Amino acid sequence: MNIPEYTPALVVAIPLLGAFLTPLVGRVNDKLRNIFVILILAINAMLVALLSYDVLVNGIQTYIFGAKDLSYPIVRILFEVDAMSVFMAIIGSIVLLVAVIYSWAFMKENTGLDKYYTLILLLTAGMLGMMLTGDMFNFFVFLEITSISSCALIAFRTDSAESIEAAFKYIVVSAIGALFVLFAIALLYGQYDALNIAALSNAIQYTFLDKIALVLLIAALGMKSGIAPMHMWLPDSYGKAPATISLVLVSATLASLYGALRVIFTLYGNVLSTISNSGIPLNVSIGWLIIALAVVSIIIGVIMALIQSDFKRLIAYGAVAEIGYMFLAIGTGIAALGTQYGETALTGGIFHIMNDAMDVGLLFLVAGAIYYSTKESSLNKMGGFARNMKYTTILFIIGFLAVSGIPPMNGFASKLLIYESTFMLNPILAIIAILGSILLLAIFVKVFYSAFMGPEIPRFKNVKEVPKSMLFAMGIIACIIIFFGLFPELVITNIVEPAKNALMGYSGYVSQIVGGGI
Amino acid sequence: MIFNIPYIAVVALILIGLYAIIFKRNLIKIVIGVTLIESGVNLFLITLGYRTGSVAPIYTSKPQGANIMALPVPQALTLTSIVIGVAVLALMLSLVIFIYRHYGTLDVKKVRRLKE
Amino acid sequence: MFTIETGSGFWNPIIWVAAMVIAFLVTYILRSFGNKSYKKNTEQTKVFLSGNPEYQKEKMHVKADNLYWGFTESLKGFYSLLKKVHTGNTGDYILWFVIILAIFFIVEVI
Amino acid sequence: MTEMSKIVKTITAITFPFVTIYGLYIIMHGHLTPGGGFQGGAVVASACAMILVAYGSKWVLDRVKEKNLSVFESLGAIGFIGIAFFGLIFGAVFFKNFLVGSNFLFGIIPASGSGLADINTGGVLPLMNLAVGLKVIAGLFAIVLVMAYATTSYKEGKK
Repeated sequence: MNIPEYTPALVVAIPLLGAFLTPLVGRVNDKLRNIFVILILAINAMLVALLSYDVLVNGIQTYIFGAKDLSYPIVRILFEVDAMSVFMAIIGSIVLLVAVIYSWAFMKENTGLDKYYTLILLLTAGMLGMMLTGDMFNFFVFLEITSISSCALIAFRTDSAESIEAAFKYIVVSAIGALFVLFAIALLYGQYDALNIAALSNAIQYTFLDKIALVLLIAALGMKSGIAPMHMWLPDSYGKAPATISLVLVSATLASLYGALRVIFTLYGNVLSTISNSGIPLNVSIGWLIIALAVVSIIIGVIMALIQSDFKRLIAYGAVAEIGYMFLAIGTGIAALGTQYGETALTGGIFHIMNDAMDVGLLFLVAGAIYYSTKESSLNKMGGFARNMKYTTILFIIGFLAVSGIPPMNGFASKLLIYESTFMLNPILAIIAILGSILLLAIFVKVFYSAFMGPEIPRFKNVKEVPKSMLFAMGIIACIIIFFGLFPELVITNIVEPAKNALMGYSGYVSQIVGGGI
Repeated sequence: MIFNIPYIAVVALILIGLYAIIFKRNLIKIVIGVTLIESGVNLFLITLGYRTGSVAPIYTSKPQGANIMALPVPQALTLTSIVIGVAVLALMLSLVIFIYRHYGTLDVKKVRRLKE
Repeated sequence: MFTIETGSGFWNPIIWVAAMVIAFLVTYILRSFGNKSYKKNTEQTKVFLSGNPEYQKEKMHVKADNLYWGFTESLKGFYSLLKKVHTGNTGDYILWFVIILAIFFIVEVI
Repeated sequence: MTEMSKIVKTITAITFPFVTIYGLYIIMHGHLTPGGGFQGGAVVASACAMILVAYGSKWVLDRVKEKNLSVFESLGAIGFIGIAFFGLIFGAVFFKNFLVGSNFLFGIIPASGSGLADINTGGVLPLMNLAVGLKVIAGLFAIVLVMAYATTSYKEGKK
């Protein structure tokens, strides 16, 4: 059996198989189940690495389900994997592997862990499926799998009223979002008789119905990726889920962002630069709309984060601001399509997707570590943890420096690209972005002071450092952050640039399927 | 005109569902609103695949006496969507049960400890 | 390998790290010129609050909500508006979605 | 849920086998007629829900454990994914319908044109329908059971 040929299918199929085997393994032994889940995700990460190598060296990979006959690829369900997809898949697989390693000690005291691990593996399958699929309806199905499993995971601590409330809000929001995505898919299907992204992109005319479909898709996927003012579910659910789930949710949210990118750049790539709407080119109007929302996100995110007293809710508002940065860069890339700085903006935005997943994820893990040691989540009651939790403190410093874009962490490398390119489009945008970064730094200095510095509080005298497995998991992310910070060029040329080129060059994606490329 | 009635129903269902979610205060009614939107989208999908005078697409080729068969793909899509809808509905209802247990109320204005 | 070209400039973390190391060395050398009369576990290390008695340890720590008081105070109007917007009501979350949908609809379609 | 009157119980006991068999029929003929694993499973699960309503959740919970249902649920899912993996092993493509044309289990290719349906067709589709049916029966029954249990335990807690 030639493994590389099957990797696109196996990346999704193996977590799915693992998910359904987990309850059976869990009946044998708890430890065996944990090892089993880590093993499954490690295999998955290796497959993703193999797939990425394949895609980056040999170009777009397609995998058609159910038949060897390739005469009608358009009507088949297929996975089409380009550099952008593998870029997202790399983020997802790293984050999930870290999350399960961290869960070993972190979730030990909880019951019902069979279901927890099953849901995590289902979430993996859904998330990676969203990133790899080449079919709109398939995208919807994976979107729903991701939403349902992450909702169940947010509500995992059923004894806490707030997490149930957060899960209810999350499921309502994501159900509505996904239904509007389906509605848009139906509009496209009704006109062009195809569900395949490449075939749709080839056929798209930008009729009246296409406009409605575009609006619905951008708004719904924007809500799923938490752009302001549709961000309100995000602090609720990030703040109240267990820390590992917050980490995974960040990348699940980024999968929706990937969906939005795929829709704008590939599905509507054909008409994006050619059609103009009452004098204004399409890319400019869409780009400026996204920039407007992104600026609102940055402002609301940092301003609201400043007054939060719950540790994880504060980080979640920080995550809203980070999502604003990504959309700011993407919006600039769309509005300045075809120019040099537009491409720089897109590079920065895509690089920032990965940095955001790592930085915000590390901060969530630190918050989880503090919760694990002290059972305390309110910042007002914390203080002096640096005396007992040295390693956690160092990891927190790395995380907050990275999130606020202080050199030499990875956050700076991507934010620098964003500042420079937005400055070329409009200096005010760059000023807002820099101000947002400064406020983010101020916010996390506040957290650092109130949680880690200060005199030793008698109540926390016997606080212990977290177990080694949790430190190891956080250490992996911290190493990635520092590595990306010190070798940004290496990462940009090897992963980010191909992803950007894959987004810009939609015709390659289309001709792979439509022009008889297979 | 008569052929547009399903589409009018689709729009009406989606709007009624959005109305229920936005303006109703009972959590159960919000859940009903979500299912109404889902029904609207499903109806839209199924309407897309129907052609006047067609028969159900269960034959290998069209039977004698029938002109055309309905398109089976939207029906498959609708079915998938219904299955997902059932999962979402079950999840939402069980969360509502839990909310009622914790808060003692189903009023959405009182179920908001998470704000700001 | 290290340098990013941003179009109008460049960024090299290695130069930055080297500069930081030099700055650290300079600070360390300056620090070694400092006063050497400091001794641990003597009267010197005691907290001195203008002769007033020291508070309890827990009360000495500034709480997170009290930090940046001036900032939040000066932006009070903005904050009250933002707090009003964040109702925590499930219906309002969807209402914002509909509003954004309407804005997109007006800009793109009409 | 508390149990209902004797009349309801008797009628439920009589109709339960018919509803179940109808559901199983829908599952088995999924590749020939409208319906399939999910629909048939939902019919069978609704029969189970009928039992639950008529006999009360306590009576059912004494006989059926939710934990065992979840085992059946994962068995169904594993069956589905397993068949897809068999496609990879025997037919070199994931989800390959490797039984079609083999004249073995469900392996006959039906004659073209309208006529009487032959159940011995469809390749892996009937097997997948069975797996999905198993999963849906167990899953939906577990959902209904847990919800019924949740409502009763709340009332007991209030007393």
